[in-house]
Amino acid sequence: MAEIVAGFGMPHNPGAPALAAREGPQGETARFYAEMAKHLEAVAPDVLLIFTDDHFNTFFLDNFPTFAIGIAEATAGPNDQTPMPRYKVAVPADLAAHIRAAAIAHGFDISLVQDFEVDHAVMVPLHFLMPDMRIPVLPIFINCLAPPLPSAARCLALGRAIRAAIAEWPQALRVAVIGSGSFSLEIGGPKIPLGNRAACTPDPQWSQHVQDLLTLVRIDELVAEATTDRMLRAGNIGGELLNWIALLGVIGARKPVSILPQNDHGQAFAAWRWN
Amino acid sequence: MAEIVAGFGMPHNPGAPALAAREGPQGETARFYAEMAKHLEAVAPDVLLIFTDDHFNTFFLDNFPTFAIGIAEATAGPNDQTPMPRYKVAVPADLAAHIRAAAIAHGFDISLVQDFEVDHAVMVPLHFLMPDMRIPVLPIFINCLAPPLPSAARCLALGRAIRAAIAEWPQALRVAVIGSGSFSLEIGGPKIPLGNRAACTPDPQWSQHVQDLLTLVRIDELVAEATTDRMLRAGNIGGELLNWIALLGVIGARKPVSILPQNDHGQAFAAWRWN
Amino acid sequence: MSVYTVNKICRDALHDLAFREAVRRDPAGTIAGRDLSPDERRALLAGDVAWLYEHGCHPFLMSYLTRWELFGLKVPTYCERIQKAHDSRDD
Amino acid sequence: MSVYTVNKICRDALHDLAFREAVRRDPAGTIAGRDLSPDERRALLAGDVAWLYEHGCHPFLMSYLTRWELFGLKVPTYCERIQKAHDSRDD
Ligand SMILES: [Fe+3]
Ligand SMILES: [Fe+3]
Repeated sequence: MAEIVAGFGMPHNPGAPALAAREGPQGETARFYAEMAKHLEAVAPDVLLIFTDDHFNTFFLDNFPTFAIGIAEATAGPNDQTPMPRYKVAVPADLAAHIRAAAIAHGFDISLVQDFEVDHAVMVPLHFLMPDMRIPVLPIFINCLAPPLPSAARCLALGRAIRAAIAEWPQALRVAVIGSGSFSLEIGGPKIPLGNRAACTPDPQWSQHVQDLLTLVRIDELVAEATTDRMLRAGNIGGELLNWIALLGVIGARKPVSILPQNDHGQAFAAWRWN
Repeated sequence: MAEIVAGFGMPHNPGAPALAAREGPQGETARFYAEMAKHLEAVAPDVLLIFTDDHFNTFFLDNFPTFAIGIAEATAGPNDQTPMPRYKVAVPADLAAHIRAAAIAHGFDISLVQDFEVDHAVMVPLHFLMPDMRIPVLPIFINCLAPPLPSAARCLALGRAIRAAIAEWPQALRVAVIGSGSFSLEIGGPKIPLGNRAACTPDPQWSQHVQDLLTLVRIDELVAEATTDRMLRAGNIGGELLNWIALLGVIGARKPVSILPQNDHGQAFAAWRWN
Repeated sequence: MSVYTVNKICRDALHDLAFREAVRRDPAGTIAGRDLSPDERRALLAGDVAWLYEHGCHPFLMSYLTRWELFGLKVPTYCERIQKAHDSRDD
Repeated sequence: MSVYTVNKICRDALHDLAFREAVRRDPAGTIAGRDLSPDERRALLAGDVAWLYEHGCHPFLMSYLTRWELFGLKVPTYCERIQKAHDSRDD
């Protein structure tokens, strides 16, 4: 029987690989991702499940899923010209198909994705967590970018349905879960200031508040507060909190063992482990 | 305030336009579609909403939605080389976007489809109902063909959510709803007999039974009986009943004013009107 | 990926006329570049629709092949072979 | 369709290098064949990102244009113009 062994939340800035290379191992980006990698190594998972949002690279608006699950033998990326190495990674197709079928039986309307690459939202975290790509990765796509977004409650429920599906999986399997994304980030929208950068962090307080609720394990409050309106006031990319909320649905209400804020960037790194 | 004024169920065999042309207006295909067209004309709708399944033409398995709504100014088709005229038809983009947003708010995970053509499942019915394509058409795609399918209860609930969304639409608008598809049809699967045709009707009794439940307005029974297993035992295309069930969710529990069986072909034509 | 690829080849036969013609003229050569397992390649080139069905190919898509008699699949042959497939709906 | 088309042009600028180069050399000519309304065509060619934003273009996609300074959009110009867009989040 498969079991959930850890949860991780982290950002996926496309500039992070180059920044970490410039700054070296003592830079904050490298250190924070390394802290996550250390926890990941300690729990020795057999599979990584990652909640991710596609930035119009894998999908486009001709057919943009609200929820989608990747069911293939492998995937590769990044497919969006992010300056970083290109990777190929195995996908646990059977487990992915099982999870999708179980979630559909519970009333989740999930697109089937049998041939796909992934963008920086998957590959930036993996680049830091396991550049050898030794662990198969199961991507679950959530629309965090093109409103109307799924509600936070719906994403939490999706996570819970996936937890139940994993518990039903007959083989012994250690599953770690990642939520990928930022809490406060505006790219190209009217909140950006004059200057030389088309992005900004409109609401560092919201970023800290999200982490406070995570630390205090006040998940229901977080889900209630994380309306689309609230998230998008923190920036047009603020919906990526939904990837973290789906993660919470899978791992349940637990206190993080580590939480590393970068509120100037509207983001954080967090790890959940138990026993 | 928009209102639902009629419902229609009908098959969409790609051979029907050519068959009707050969048989003339007294042939059964032409007569049955004409009966539906007569009811449609009588209710004078401003918009047609059609529940349809894509036969791997608009979408493919690289990104196959469970539910999708077409939001564009127009669509065209058929896009699958069905021997029939090619049509272009307007899509009520604003209403479609409203319905999708309302359904997402109610926990339906519907793909966004902003650039699309449609296959014979939309264009064969329209060819007979309104070859002048005078009424805008709003397509809602349901995965009826690639198991795991959404449950019948889920499709009924989708229809009900759409009914509520239509009721909230501020403008006066008469909406007619179509469910497109067969009840018993096997194409290319192991149930087909030896011979010169790669299709058959494995279960004409199921086709009649579905119509009996429709006539007796025993919708809950129909939904309970229409498991994926049961539908697919009636043929690998048997899941198209889901398009009819979603239609029932929109129009509510009503008795059809007309029901025309073609059980040898595992299908029927039906019309619902009131006041 | 690979049952996916067989499904894709069936679909491409409908939508891509040049591909369809190429398959008709040179089946093995035309699909040489497609990502198929050896078993899948053998089954497709042999028109072994029972094997393909049992391994997850969609019968709706496979039935396209009979329209242009690709991979040796005339309708009567197709019917004869598909009947021998294990049908999980009967389990 | 058409706001869709502006979004698509932004995306194509990222994914299709030949298209990107063509837009850089000849903006109007390169998008001449795209299905845009006159207003949309004017706004895109003028780099009027406030108008495009207000009409539904996705800012994430529009911001790509500054990477290669397409349609005259250097970053400072982009920032200056987008700030003037009506932001429905403030309503
Ligand atoms: Fe992102
Ligand atoms: Fe059909």
